[in-house]
Amino acid sequence: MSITIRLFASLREQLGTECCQAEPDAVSNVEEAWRAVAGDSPQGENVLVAVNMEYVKPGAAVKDGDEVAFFPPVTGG
Amino acid sequence: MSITIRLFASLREQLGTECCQAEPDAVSNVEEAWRAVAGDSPQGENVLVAVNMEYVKPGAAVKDGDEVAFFPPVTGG
Amino acid sequence: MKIEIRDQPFDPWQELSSYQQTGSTAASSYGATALFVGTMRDFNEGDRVHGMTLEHYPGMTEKHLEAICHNAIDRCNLLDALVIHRVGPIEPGEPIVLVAVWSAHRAAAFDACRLIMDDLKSRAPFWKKEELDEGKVRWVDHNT
Amino acid sequence: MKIEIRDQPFDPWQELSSYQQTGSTAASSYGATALFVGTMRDFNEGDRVHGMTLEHYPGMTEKHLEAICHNAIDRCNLLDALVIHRVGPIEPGEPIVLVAVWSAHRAAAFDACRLIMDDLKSRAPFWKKEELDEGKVRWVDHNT
Repeated sequence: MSITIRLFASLREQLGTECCQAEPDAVSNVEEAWRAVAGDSPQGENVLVAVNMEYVKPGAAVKDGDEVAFFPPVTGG
Repeated sequence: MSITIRLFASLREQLGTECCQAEPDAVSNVEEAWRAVAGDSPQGENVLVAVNMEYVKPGAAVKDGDEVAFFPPVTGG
Repeated sequence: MKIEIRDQPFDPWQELSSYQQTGSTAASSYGATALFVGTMRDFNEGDRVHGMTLEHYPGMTEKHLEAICHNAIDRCNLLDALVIHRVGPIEPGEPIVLVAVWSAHRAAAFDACRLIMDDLKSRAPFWKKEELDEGKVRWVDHNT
Repeated sequence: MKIEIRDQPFDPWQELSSYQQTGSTAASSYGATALFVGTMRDFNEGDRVHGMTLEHYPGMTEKHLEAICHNAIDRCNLLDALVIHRVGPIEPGEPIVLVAVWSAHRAAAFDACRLIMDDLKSRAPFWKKEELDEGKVRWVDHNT
């Protein structure tokens, strides 16, 4: 298995990718997931993070098979 | 001319009338209008009063040509 | 703005559809529509209610509904408002009142719709008489 | 309860009419219906907006809208709730979102409708990209 990392909206455009896979060996929390997809780019204060479609706090753990998503503040409705 | 006195809903049923005319000589305020239509029956605390379709306070003046209405608390909507 | 007293059943969705098609509000400018529909229930204060008759004070009703809507339009910066209220005999399940408001912003629309309903319930001269079991009738004595 | 993500324009009044005809709520028991329709405006932050694209996070959107509705149903003692939200390209004047709730009481219906809209605006993963004059595009960066 592996970890799926997804990006949405402006973040997807800025980083030029919408989905990538990471090895569970290299990614054990959301910060490591961010670096796996964004390298040294700072995450930015307003970025929201979900693991398996639930919002999580900074530092949340990530395990093999998880889907991690990063996105800007939501603007629906 | 004369003063028109109207009653609505439960008040209309209790007093057995919906409309009557009163002489302006006998009615110069809403209390006198009440007595003209209800005699000695007490007005009751919750009764609302309108003169020319605007709510008025107890003691409000009534003049020739006015329409005075008495009714229970409203229950629309 | 439209205020209407109806003595026949109405379909709120059909009314809204028709009203918006009149172009009373520019479709792309309003942003937010909030609305409330009050429907006759078949239960009140623990009793089965089979039907109801709504009495009103013709003239004063329209005058106060207009004042209530103008107040909401001014206070909440509304673009438009629509109120339809039934009178006469009503069956359970039938709509009694429809209040719809149009605004540029969501908060204003919610506030205005609630304000109109609260004012209507406390000030507009309507009275409900309920038909209960065994032919008994009862005037509703206060609004909740 | 119904939650739906739509990639085509919808008519809120038609949707409400159809939904109520399914008999999802007993017509004579609910008493109060409150609803909100959010429509695309042709102006935002001082700029003319010619169109918009709504992106979402499939799966998470539905999951969160369901959680938001269940929360409102529990907290406000609702009988039923309906949410329809557009995604994809949208033209000015088209409805973006419809939230409708059914309750025995007016206050609960108003509270729940507002609660669902507030939660949806702050938590449901949707993002708007606006098309401005001269082909410029702009992500909306916060909700009001």
